[in-house]
Amino acid sequence: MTEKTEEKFVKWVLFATGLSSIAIILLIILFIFNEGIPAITNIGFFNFVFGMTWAPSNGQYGVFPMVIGTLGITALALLLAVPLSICCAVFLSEIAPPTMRKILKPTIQGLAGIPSVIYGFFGLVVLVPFMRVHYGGTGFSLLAASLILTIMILPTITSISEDALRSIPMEYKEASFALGATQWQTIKNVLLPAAVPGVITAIILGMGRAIGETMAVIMVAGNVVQIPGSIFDPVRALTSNIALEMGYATGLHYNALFATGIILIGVIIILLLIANYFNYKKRVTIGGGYL
Amino acid sequence: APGSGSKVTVVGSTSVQPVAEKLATAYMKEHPNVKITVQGGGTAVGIKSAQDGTANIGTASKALSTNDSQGLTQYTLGQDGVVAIVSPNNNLTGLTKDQLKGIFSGNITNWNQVGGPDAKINVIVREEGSGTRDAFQDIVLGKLSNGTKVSFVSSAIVQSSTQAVQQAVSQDPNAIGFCSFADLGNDTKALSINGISASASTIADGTYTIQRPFLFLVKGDAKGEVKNFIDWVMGPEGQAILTSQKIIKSTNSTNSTK
Amino acid sequence: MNRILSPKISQKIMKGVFWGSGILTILLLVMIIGYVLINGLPVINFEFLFSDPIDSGRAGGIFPMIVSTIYVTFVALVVAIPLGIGGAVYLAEYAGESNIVKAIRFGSETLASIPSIVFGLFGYAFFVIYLGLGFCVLSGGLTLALMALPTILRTAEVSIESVPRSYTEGSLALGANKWQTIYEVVLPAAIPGIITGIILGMARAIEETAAILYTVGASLAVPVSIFDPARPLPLHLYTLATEGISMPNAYGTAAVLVILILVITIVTNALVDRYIKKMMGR
Amino acid sequence: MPYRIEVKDLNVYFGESHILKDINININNNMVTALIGPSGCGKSTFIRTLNRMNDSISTFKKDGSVLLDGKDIYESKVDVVDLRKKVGMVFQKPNPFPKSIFDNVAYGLRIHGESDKDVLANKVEESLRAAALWDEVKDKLEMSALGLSGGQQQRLCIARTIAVEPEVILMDEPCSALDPISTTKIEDLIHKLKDDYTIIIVTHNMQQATRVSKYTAFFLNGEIVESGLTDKLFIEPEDKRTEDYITGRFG
Amino acid sequence: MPYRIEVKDLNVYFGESHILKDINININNNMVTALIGPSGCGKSTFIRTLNRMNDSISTFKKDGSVLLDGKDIYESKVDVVDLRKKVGMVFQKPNPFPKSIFDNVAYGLRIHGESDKDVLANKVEESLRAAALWDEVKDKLEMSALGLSGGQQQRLCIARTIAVEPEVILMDEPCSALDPISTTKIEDLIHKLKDDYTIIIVTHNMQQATRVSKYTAFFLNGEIVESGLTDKLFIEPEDKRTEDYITGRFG
Ligand SMILES: Nc1ncnc2c1ncn2[C@@H]1O[C@H](COP(=O)(O)OP(=O)(O)OP(=O)(O)O)[C@@H](O)[C@H]1O
Ligand SMILES: Nc1ncnc2c1ncn2[C@@H]1O[C@H](COP(=O)(O)OP(=O)(O)OP(=O)(O)O)[C@@H](O)[C@H]1O
Ligand SMILES: [Mg+2]
Ligand SMILES: [Mg+2]
Ligand SMILES: O=P([O-])([O-])[O-]
Repeated sequence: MTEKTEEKFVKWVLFATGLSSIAIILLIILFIFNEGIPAITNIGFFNFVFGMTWAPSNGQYGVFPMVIGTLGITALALLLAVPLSICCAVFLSEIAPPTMRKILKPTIQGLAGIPSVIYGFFGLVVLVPFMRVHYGGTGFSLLAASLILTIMILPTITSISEDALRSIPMEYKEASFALGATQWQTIKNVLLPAAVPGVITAIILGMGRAIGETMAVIMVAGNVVQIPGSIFDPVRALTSNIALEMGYATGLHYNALFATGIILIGVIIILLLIANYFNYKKRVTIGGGYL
Repeated sequence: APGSGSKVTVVGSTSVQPVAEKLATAYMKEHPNVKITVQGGGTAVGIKSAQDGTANIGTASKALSTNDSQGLTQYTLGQDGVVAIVSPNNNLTGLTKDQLKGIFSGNITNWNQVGGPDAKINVIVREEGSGTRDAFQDIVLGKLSNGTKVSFVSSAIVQSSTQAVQQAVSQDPNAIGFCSFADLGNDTKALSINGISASASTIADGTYTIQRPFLFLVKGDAKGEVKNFIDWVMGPEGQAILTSQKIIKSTNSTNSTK
Repeated sequence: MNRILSPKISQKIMKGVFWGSGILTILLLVMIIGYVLINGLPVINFEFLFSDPIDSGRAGGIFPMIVSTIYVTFVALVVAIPLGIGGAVYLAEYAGESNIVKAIRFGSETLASIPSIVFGLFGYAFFVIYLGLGFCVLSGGLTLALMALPTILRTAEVSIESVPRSYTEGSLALGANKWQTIYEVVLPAAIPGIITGIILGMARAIEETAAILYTVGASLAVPVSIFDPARPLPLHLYTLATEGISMPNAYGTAAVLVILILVITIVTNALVDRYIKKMMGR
Repeated sequence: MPYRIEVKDLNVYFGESHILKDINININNNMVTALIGPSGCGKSTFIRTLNRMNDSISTFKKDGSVLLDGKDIYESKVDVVDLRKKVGMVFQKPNPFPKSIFDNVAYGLRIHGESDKDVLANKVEESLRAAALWDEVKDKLEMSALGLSGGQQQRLCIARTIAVEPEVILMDEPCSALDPISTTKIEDLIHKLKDDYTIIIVTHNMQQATRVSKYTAFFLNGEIVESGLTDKLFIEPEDKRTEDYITGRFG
Repeated sequence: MPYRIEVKDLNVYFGESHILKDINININNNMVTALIGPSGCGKSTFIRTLNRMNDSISTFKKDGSVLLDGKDIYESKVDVVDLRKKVGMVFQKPNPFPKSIFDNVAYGLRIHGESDKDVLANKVEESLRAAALWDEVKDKLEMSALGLSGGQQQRLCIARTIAVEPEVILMDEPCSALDPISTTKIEDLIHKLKDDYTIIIVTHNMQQATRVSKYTAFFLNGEIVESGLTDKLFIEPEDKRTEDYITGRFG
């Protein structure tokens, strides 16, 4: 193979690998739509999306409370996790003593590998009783789910942000210090702006993890189909709905669960569009010039 | 692959899975040339796998509707009781079936209405479609006069497994839930219903009425090694294992949930 | 010159905030990992690690599950790493800001948010039924690969993009072609970030339950071929815990999984640190 | 008059390598001191030690002391931020921030609390003029600084440093990428600044050293071979090696 | 004798800015051509156009043609990789790879297929010697190149470029960070190379231009004001602006 055909070959192979993620998502969407659309046509789009009652045994399929549940859990989890994770990333890359960083970073990454079931049980055994005793009710709540998710997405956001911070050329940091900037000023004005693309990717992936998490949420959210009046009320997420009932569902119920998946993908796409809107607005090109 | 003489696949209900595994292990010890793999997935997966032939044997933890059972031969392994449970810190030892119905349907909301302290009752149920839930709903809540099922109270917390329900109940003195008799652990207390506690004998003779069947499902007629295995399961050795797992052979054929 | 806080005070406050979040994270870590280890370590011994489960896992060990986990994760990574890094290189170096790039990026982000249960169902419908692979290591591994893919792809893309342009230009000016430049200069410089992506993706694959519930089977035997069914640790743990088979063994299984993951991440990170030190002269 | 900076028995190591050996030098206030010496002899390392810039290199170790106005800058109670505010630095490789030209120069002012728009605009213009860059960039202040030519980047970094008015300015080859005209302008700037500031400049250009500095130190292999009045050092050096170097007969 | 490089009516734009205007110049084989001119006038942009290095800047646009050995290097069928193999370049800001010193120099050889260890080792030593760096680094070839001093990095980049023996060498201020001794060594190298290679060198140092080059082109604000034999251009320039610049009376 001559070098030029090799170049072309490489390019096409890479293109194909890039396309694979589109192909996969399309396949998944096709599959979900194939199973889910019949339910939506049968139940009626409006009744399905804005229906307030979910009672498959009575033939009632309304997912609106779960849309709210999913959005609520995800939003609160991001609200808690993003500041904590970014601060923690800064701590690891700029502040922590090297030996501390050496232990802490892999451990945080390892946190991503603890099974959801364990997080769920931890929540069930430790967090839910704690909340019940301190805030009344059953303890199963939107807040409990968000707290567990906060811990679960912490590793994703922290590790990716930390790498983004560390890959910024040393020269920028030195330039800022040499002007008498404090460490915090350097972080705020030079490092974080330069790390924005990485941090946003981290947040998007963290959000994906939060919105897609199933097992742990099932165990602590209470799974009551209702629009929560406060963060201490139990809620059901769209993902939980699918996982809870899929093992047993047949017929229209089965299709309705896939239709729940369609709604979930719709919610995801809307959230991603919002996130990307900020992403492209904020995208800073580092390394723009040459020399 | 399905059909090959010395390989059998069993797929389906996660409740049946542990006992099916036990059966398979014992059977393979006696028949070393046979390989039986037991997989989970859920009752619906069990039914589907049996119907489309992905598995030789599907398993289910509830009585099938006539629609689901089309073309399938059902083998009842035995009956599993469903018990109402509360925290050991709850002083109650039993309820009447009507009280139980009142609590789970939402008409009774405070423990003092059934002789307990003044505290809100936290109801915990299984997810829609669970065999345990179906059995409990059919037998305890029953149907309205127009034929529709009575629903669980809408504010009930939903947990997706036997263990999760027990965990949740064990920690909350005001909670009540239900779970499979076979899986009942030490952290929760089973209530007697109308004065009758669940036990092997009360389930077998049907005096304890809240129970459901564990099923093996085969497409058409069982043949070859599949038939051998099922025959063995239904025979004395299999039944001994089932009994040890608290899956109880009914001595009274009128109490099925069908 | 009026500002609410002097730089020195805000530096002190922020330093406190950073230390605070670091310590809070450590507390969370200690809590979660401690919870698993305290409950799980007492169960772990040689026999638990190296023998077959007895009585569905009420007794005996978890050897087949350890093998299954390694096997399934390996299959997942073998598929996801080339796809992820290849896609990332394409996005960052070849494609510019075309619509196809936006579509790929958006696709991978969507993929990252798909619930694991949907992956499980998809894997069941596509790999198990449609492709006829059946319940096996391959079906499970492929499903997990799909889950790990977006994390690896997006993380790698960001780190490739942040490699200074001067490195690329230096290489091109020596007559290296694009692929040589990427392979010899850009990827080595982006390694730390790529490894983070791989670790996060791997962690996702190693801990996942729902996606394999419907694809890998749950056989208790040690899988030999990739067409054998298997039961990875999280699935075993899930069954043990949710079916009330044995909570102590469930915690033991979890502890083994956690230790396995910590060992992998710590070793990998140490290697990456050594690499950075060597390359960057810091 | 006391010395502005006193360096006593300074030794610097990067890991195993002994980079600076027994450096002793005193630097006067309101004067320009030039550092000369062959590439790799330790000039950059030395001036980076004066504002503790080397602290961030993990393998860096030092002994001996560096006194600024009589106080050891390496003492633990010294605030590094204050030190660097006082001791500004222009780096050898131009390192503008990935920000606009304006924001690069305004950066230091902003972090030191200046937020008034007019003051910032005036100060930025003044600094860019002093660094002989204003005319070239006045129409594109919002452009990314990374799109500037090499010499423009270097002048930008000079402007950025003088904008915050440090008392001591360290310049590591500030004119290396500059043409003679720009160089002359920077030298004029240095002449102007020296009345109010203490300036230390690293240069490879002997003519430049003689033009701008009063004192010169000659570095070789991590040691100061000779230091003293520039006029004397270049005309009648005491050390044979100095003579060889400045006459180009070296090595 | 045909020209090695012919540049015809070249115009270069970065986005809206018109950076190079109607450039016409012919470059001879086996000769050194110097480019001089004030900072920001377009010298770097010009030589980066000769090996199509600007292609990777998204806002880059050009018209006019650049012929190498009579063939337009911007034609679509031209292989940029082959072009750059023939036309090597030393950048203005030293940009060593984050690899060891040895691997930096061996890099180009390896990508062009050399894998024999002895050949590599010989070639690396030879190139480092030619770039006057060997003695300083021979004991630490495995050290990261990023730990070198500014001037050492610059010499490393020179070594890296000549190691692959391009036919044309573009040097963007190769001596800017170098002391006189090292500069002399690099100039000697250029003298030696010119017999076999075509060399284009950007410099701010007029003396250097007169020492090393046969031809010189004077750039100003993106135009070539004057070009011709170095001796003539520096002694009796035709254009007033050239005279002003070389005598330092500019601006
Ligand atoms: N990527 C870019 N985008 C926009 N403008 C640019 C870019 N690169 C260079 N310029 C502008 O083009 C002009 C010429 O730059 P060039 O780097 O060619 O100058 P030069 O002659 O090499 O100067 P110096 O001697 O300072 O290196 C400058 O005004 C610069 O600001
Ligand atoms: N981070 C580092 N790690 C190891 N060695 C280093 C490091 N930085 C510099 N050195 C070594 O220290 C010596 C002095 O470097 P320094 O940068 O001070 O030289 P210099 O006098 O500024 O040279 P130049 O004129 O080329 O810039 C060099 O031999 C260099 O290789
Ligand atoms: Mg230096
Ligand atoms: Mg230039
Ligand atoms: O089917 P179950 O898991 O509820 O027994």
